[in-house]
Amino acid sequence: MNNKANVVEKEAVVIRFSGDSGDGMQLTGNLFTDESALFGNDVATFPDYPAEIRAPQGTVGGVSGFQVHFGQKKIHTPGDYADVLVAMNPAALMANRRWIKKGGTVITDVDTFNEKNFQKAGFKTEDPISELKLEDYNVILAPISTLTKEALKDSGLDTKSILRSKNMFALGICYNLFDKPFDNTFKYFEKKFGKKPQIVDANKRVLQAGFDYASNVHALPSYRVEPAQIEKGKYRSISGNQATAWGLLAAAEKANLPIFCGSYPITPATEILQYIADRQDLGAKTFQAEDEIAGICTAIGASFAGNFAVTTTSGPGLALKTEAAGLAVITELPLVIVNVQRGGPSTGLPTKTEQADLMQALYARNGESPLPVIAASSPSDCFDYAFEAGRIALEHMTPVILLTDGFIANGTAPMRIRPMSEFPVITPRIAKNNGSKYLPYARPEDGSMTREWAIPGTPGLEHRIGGLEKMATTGTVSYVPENHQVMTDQRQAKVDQVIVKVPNQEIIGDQTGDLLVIGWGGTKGHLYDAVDELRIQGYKIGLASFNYINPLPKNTGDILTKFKNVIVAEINSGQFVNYLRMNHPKFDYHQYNKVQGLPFTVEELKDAFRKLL
Amino acid sequence: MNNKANVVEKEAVVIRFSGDSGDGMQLTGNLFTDESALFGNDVATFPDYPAEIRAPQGTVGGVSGFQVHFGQKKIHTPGDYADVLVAMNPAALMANRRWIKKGGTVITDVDTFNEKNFQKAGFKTEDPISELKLEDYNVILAPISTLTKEALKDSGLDTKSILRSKNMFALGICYNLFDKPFDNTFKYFEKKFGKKPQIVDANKRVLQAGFDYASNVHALPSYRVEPAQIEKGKYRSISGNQATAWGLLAAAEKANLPIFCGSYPITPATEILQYIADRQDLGAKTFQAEDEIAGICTAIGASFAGNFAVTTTSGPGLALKTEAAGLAVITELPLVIVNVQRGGPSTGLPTKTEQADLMQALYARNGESPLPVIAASSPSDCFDYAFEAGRIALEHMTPVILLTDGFIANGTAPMRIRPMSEFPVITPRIAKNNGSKYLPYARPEDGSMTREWAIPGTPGLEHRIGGLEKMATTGTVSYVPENHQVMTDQRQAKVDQVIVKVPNQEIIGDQTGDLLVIGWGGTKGHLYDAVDELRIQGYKIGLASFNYINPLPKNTGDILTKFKNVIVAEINSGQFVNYLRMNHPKFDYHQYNKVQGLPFTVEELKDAFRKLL
Amino acid sequence: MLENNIEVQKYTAADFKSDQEVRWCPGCGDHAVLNAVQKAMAEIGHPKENYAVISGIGCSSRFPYYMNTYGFHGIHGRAGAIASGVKTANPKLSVWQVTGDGDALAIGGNHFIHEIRRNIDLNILLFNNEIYGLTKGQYSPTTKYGQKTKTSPYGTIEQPFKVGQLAMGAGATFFARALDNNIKHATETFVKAEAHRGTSVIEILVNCVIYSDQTHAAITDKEFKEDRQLFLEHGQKMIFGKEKNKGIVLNQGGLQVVTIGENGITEADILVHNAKNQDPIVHMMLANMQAPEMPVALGVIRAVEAYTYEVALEQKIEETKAASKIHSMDDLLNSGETWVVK
Amino acid sequence: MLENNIEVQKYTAADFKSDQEVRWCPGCGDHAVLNAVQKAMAEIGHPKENYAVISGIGCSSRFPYYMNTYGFHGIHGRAGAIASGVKTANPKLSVWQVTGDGDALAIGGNHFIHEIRRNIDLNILLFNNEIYGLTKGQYSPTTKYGQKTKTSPYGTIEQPFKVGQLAMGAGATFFARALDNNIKHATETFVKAEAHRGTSVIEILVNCVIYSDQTHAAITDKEFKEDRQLFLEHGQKMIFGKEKNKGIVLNQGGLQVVTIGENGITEADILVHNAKNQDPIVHMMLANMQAPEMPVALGVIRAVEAYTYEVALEQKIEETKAASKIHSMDDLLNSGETWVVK
Ligand SMILES: Cc1ncc(C[n+]2csc(CCOP(=O)(O)OP(=O)(O)O)c2C)c(N)n1
Ligand SMILES: Cc1ncc(C[n+]2csc(CCOP(=O)(O)OP(=O)(O)O)c2C)c(N)n1
Ligand code: SF4
Ligand code: SF4
Ligand SMILES: [Mg+2]
Ligand SMILES: [Mg+2]
Repeated sequence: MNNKANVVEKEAVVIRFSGDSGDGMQLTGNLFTDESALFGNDVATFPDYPAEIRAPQGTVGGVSGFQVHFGQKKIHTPGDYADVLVAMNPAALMANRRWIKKGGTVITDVDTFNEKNFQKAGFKTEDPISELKLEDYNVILAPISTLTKEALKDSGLDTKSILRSKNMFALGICYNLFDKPFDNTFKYFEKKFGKKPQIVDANKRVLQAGFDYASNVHALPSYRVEPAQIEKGKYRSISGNQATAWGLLAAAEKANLPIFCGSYPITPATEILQYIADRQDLGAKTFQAEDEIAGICTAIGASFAGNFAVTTTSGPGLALKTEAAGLAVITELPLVIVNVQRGGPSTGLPTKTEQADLMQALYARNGESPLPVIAASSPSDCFDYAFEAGRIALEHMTPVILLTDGFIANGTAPMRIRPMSEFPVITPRIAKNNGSKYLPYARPEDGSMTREWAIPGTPGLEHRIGGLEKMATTGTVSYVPENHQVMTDQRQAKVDQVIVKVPNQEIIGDQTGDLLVIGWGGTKGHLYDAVDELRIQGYKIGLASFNYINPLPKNTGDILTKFKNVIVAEINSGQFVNYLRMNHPKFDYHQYNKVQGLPFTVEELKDAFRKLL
Repeated sequence: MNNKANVVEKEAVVIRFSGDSGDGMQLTGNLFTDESALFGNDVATFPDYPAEIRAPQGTVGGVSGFQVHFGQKKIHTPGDYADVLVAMNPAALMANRRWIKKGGTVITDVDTFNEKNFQKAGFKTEDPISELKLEDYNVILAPISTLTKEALKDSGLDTKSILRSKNMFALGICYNLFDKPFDNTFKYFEKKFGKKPQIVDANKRVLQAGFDYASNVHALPSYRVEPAQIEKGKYRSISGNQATAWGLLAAAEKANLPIFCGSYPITPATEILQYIADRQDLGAKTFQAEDEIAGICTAIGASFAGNFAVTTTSGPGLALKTEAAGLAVITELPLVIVNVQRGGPSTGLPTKTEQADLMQALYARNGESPLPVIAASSPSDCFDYAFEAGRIALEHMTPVILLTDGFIANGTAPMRIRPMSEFPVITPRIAKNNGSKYLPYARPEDGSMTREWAIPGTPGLEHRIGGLEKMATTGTVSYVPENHQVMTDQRQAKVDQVIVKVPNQEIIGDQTGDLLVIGWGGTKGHLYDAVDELRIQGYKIGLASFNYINPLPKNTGDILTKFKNVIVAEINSGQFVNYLRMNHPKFDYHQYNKVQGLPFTVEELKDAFRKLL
Repeated sequence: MLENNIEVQKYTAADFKSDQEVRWCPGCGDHAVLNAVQKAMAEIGHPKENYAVISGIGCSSRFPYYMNTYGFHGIHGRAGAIASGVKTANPKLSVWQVTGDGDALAIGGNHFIHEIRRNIDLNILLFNNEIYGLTKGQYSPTTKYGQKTKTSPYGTIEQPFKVGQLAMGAGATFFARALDNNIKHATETFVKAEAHRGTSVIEILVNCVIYSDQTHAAITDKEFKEDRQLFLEHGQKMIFGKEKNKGIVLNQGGLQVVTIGENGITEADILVHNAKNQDPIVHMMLANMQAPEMPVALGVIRAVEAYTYEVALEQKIEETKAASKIHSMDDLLNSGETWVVK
Repeated sequence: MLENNIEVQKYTAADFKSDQEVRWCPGCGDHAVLNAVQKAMAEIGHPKENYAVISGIGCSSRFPYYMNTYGFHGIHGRAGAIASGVKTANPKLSVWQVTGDGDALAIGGNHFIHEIRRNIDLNILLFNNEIYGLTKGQYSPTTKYGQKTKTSPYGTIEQPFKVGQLAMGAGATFFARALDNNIKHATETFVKAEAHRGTSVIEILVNCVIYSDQTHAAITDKEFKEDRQLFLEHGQKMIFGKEKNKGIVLNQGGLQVVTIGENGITEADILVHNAKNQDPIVHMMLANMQAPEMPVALGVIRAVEAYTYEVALEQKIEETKAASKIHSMDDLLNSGETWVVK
């Protein structure tokens, strides 16, 4: 507990930790996040790495950041602007200048203020504060390096090792600032460096020194953010990529099938493959293929062979998979294709986020080649939509594209742990040898259009499938013109049938009114906050954030009629809005689009929406 | 000249030659076509091969057909139904039963009527005429084999060789039927078999025998189709694929650049590569790549290196090229991508036609990745649109997708030969070393947005480009958010600028009225005939057949206002209509769609249109 | 896992014929190979439902339709990747990849070298007719230098791959060669390929009567075939020729043809074939022998033991399972850092 | 066409440095290679505007940005195809392909074997750090068996490619090996690669300090590097070792290390390197030598003459032009069957 007099209560706070790639900012941020979550706050975080593996020290390109948003209310985004910026060097100041909340607090290591560092960071003067016009901000020039050295002067560690722990000094300051306990952080030191008590001790001492320093600096404000009213239960922190991987593993478990993941690494999707590869203990097979084509083709082979098959990638990789995706469509094999969207076109901005692969997901196949497309909208619901993608693929015998994006894939948020018994059982329609001839493309009478899956190795169900057009029911190759129409229509009807289990699109906020905001996928958090804040201001506004794209929920046309205006906001030049124009042409749509490799900010959204209110 | 009494004048006639793959039907059809063209008829033809290289003899799968439509009016399609069907065996009868015009003439070789052949062809009885309900047709059971043998009994040839010329007997019958000279056919024999006078003589004799036979069969009608009123000039017959290849060669010549074609064979696009490969005499370089990806990537390399680069493919191949197409978009290099559409999805119906790659052409790239898309609409205008694709690519520094389809690619029609001086000069914007620093992504002041092309080997213009987002003007790699927006918008604006030289969309027929028929690409001929015939019946109907898809012609919105109803007819499930809904959302569109691997028939179109009249 | 030994079940080749009409050209070499495969599968005797035949696109790739087994006619070039997925996912299957010289070595070249490198237990039947048959006669990566084809009207300017050398360059543990006009030998070779654990590459020289007729005539022509075909058997001397008096010796300059009884050469001098030598160098020399200077090596050229990918993977999984505390999704979700909100 | 001989123009390495900040990790082996290439280009002395540097995607593939030449940073795996297009379209350029073990051998494997087969005159600089650097540490097709990486948390189960064997399997006319920590030798090797007409594959063993640090230590470690590095020179004996007393001999069992002065071995017994031998067998043996049992071969292992693709193509075009009556589109349009409508 700090010993400040005036503790200010806050609903929610954004801290951004930033420093050189080597400064340990990701760890610092994670530790702070864990303490906040344990304390009972709701949290959301976002890491912001440099594009280079190790960009030159001290430069803006080399700055690594970690933003955490925590509150006593429900937190939907990692926050637009930081209440507190921790900047370990001038470059970190420079890199984050635009992301500090007006009048916010900046804590920086004044010991790094020297000519060389100013120059590397691109400052023209030796006065970064006025150069960045931070005079009206609460800037704390803390001698972090000096005090870290001071704290460890008797530790017996060399200077390099000592300085490596200066991030803990900064963390100590922050714990003080927000009046947080730090038992968990101490436990982490013990667990992590258990074998090196010297290091455990050093970290503890530096952290405590930072905490104490802050107690004595009266310029430092003191805040308190009470625990949030969030659903009771056991929680864990999860990133979107991890949640996607685990959601897929969960689907395999509930379908009682082995999982096979054929993938090729690509930013920002690689971690999904890695998280699945970690799970050999659950019997997961990962096949790191020679390229994306082999990734999807091995998965198609595995699907034919009876596994729950998935392939994971990002935009350029999806481009390479489209021919084979068509093969999965025509053979009607279950397959989940995960596409973590990043900035395009081409290699584009590989480490940045974007929503510009929607058209690619929907239409990038030759011929009439429909497949279901769904999108996740937060780090934790990646679990649910990955599971759902698996369910749809397996129950409808179809490839499914699941879209996430760099923003939710890399961001983390708490996820409530639900027992697997709460999830629905997935029931693939596996063919049995019941004596009568197996007809691979027979459609059942229940109207679902789903063909039966005959697993190689099953006696009596030997059959051949392939990429040529096939005769309805029997599946033999057919060039008969009318049959091609029949099969084209059946493939479409099968995808349309997915709608049966798709929930109605929910409207958040006002159910009728002046403006319906439409979004899809990873923008949900920002859209939510913008709509929520405008409603508090008295506007009649609702939000429909879509997760089901193809097919669209049944009530889509309905909800469009309920508002005077409709605006579709996307991180692209207008793909979903065009898709709506195709499917619901009777309506007028406004658009708000941004293609900057960044998520929306709540402020810009509010500005845009207000124009229509 | 035949010696029949009642010669009936006809505006236009459709003949379909059909027989076993080995029966020489393609040659027969071509010879007939050449005679018709020389005589002054307008013509259009379409070959119809079996999917297999050599399907089993005598079976329906092994039937090879060649349809020719010739007339004294302008001919727009190879015709829906045949006035005359030549069927060399029962399988040919069976295969073409649906394509005979009600009450038409069927000439068949009665010598092939035996149990074995009936069975192979799938007849259930030994009476094919009643089984196929051809009683009301004018069926000529000609003893073609017997009479061929008879004609050559003294020729010294063996039976196998003799029977090989029975197609000439059938051809002779047809010449008689249409009162055609056959000097050219005789010349062909002399040229082709010059070194084997025995064969020349045999062919002539059989042809004459067929002709004479027909003179004596009074059941055979006799028609005359006068020369057509077509534009004066020198003509040649050309297929769509040949015209595409030659149009590209022409663009290279008019741009004064070497052509480089990097492709991988794929039905039905392979011939384009072959026609370009034939032209080493014009300096054309073809690179038969290891796959489609290498096809486009070698072309991109060639484009970077300063050649006029093209790559040619069909749907599944286009799928493989989409990642690299995005590279061409972001590097802003000129490149023509030809996609000859075939039946999909996946391998689908490789030898059949379809228009279902439109969405793929428009959107199958990751990120916001716009490029111009144009489509050819007849075998001969493939030349013009291939040329135009080259012009746009080179003058606007962009990849361009040219869409054709299996129907126009394989079909042939006469093309008027225009001297190359009548074609516009193509002016690529090639950078010169004028002393100032070369800025690869600088945009000129003329508003065209086209960057300059610096050819490697030019001193002083050394520069680097690539697939990462680039700083406006300088082209260096940039992660700056606002710059990404700027470049995204510039790439779009550049494609939009193509519109400056795009002609207004023409309406054929009534300029205002009750129904506007919209089509695009290879359906133009059928749509034309349907609209024309309905107009003759007094309906107020117009046709807009689009060749420019992205960007759409400037007046597109305009013309939509001029009719009470609009219907979009496509050989897919509705792709262009959706594209129109996106771009011109204020209108209501009806649709007519067919996905059978076949072109439209004029009849079905008329039926569909009449419902809205 | 499949056992190495031949099973007892009794099949005849006819049991492996599907009800689909075979649609290759009359005279196409593929017919004979189909025959040989059906015979081999009957002889091997795995339960029919355990065979999976996976192909790409090409004339040869129509193969699965004619087999009364599980079959998958994939997309062009991807037979290797699809087959790799099938075997890895379901190791109990006996997986046969059917592919052409274009399918495997042009568009599918990458999957080909990688499946070999991984040593997945597949039988790759590579139908080498030195042409793209299905697309009607363009040159392929094995077409002979200078050949005129539809896309090389003035003759090709590309050196063909040597299939064996490429496969062994990629690390092949098994390489064999067979001919379409020797069904008996082809059948035997396929049986041996199946017995090998790992990727078995079998180059089958097939004749395309339409677009590359007689391309293998230098080897198969009746007149001199006995002098140009060397049938290798592990542990046997490399003797061939009409009079069975020719042999291969290995000296500093490489492999050489000698005549027994001439220049003091006796049978004892002739090289004994060791297909099991881990070092691929001699196998490459054998695979590279070209007619007419040398006989062409047929049969199993290389068959060495090594870990197969799918077995290694299953073993890792067993080990990891045994060592881990996580056995279900519930375990996983509750592992590591968690906290409770009350 | 580029002439084989070194031109007179005077450049220094600095002339080849671009104005872009080099963004590899401090200590990354790529820095040294950049240096060596800049030196080599200066030494070769072609006019600067005639160099084109083409890469794929990967840490190493950022290379073109740092070169003050024409440069193209392509897409992942396609460097070979793009470079093939550049050279075929514009043969006067000196084309350098820069690629990683992932870029060239995983996703780009097919282009790699085909450019080699075609023998297009390119210099392929293959940066082999046995890892995917840019995507932060997954195993690559050259990662050692059993290695733990981000995607093989329990160790890989894949055999790595042997780069030289694969390249020669595909028909390479030139193969060399260089080290990131020997700039002088690397520079010399690059100059020799440029002098070779045809596809020159140079495997450069580079260190990724972040994700596969020390992966080449068995070769480069100061302590024993002299005993494990064999610098080959055409026409020179294969002698190496701290004391320059070790050598390579070739006998029935293949290559073997011997010590001069022991067991009666004299210098005369040591193998003389013949890089120009058309037969690749000995070159493969050399390329496959692995430490610690054998020294690792460095320098030019193979350099044989053969037709290059782009030259053959230009020749065919000249021949065809000379033989044809068609010299323009007008000629073409009016050729063959035509008719006149009046
Ligand atoms: C993506 C794609 N590219 C190209 C093709 C066209 N194609 C089909 S088979 C084939 C080559 C066949 O040659 P090969 O594999 O040698 O088989 P063969 O017909 O000779 O047995 C080609 C180019 C295709 N179907 N798909
Ligand atoms: C189509 C596509 N797939 C995957 C990636 C992701 N990716 C970029 S570089 C790379 C591997 C890099 O390894 P390597 O070629 O060895 O280069 P290094 O970074 O080690 O120098 C991968 C998988 C990509 N950019 N594009
Ligand atoms: S074209 Fe050639 S390969 Fe194809 S079926 Fe006919 S003979 Fe066989
Ligand atoms: S990650 Fe490795 S390969 Fe990439 S720049 Fe750093 S050291 Fe070099
Ligand atoms: Mg072939
Ligand atoms: Mg690497």
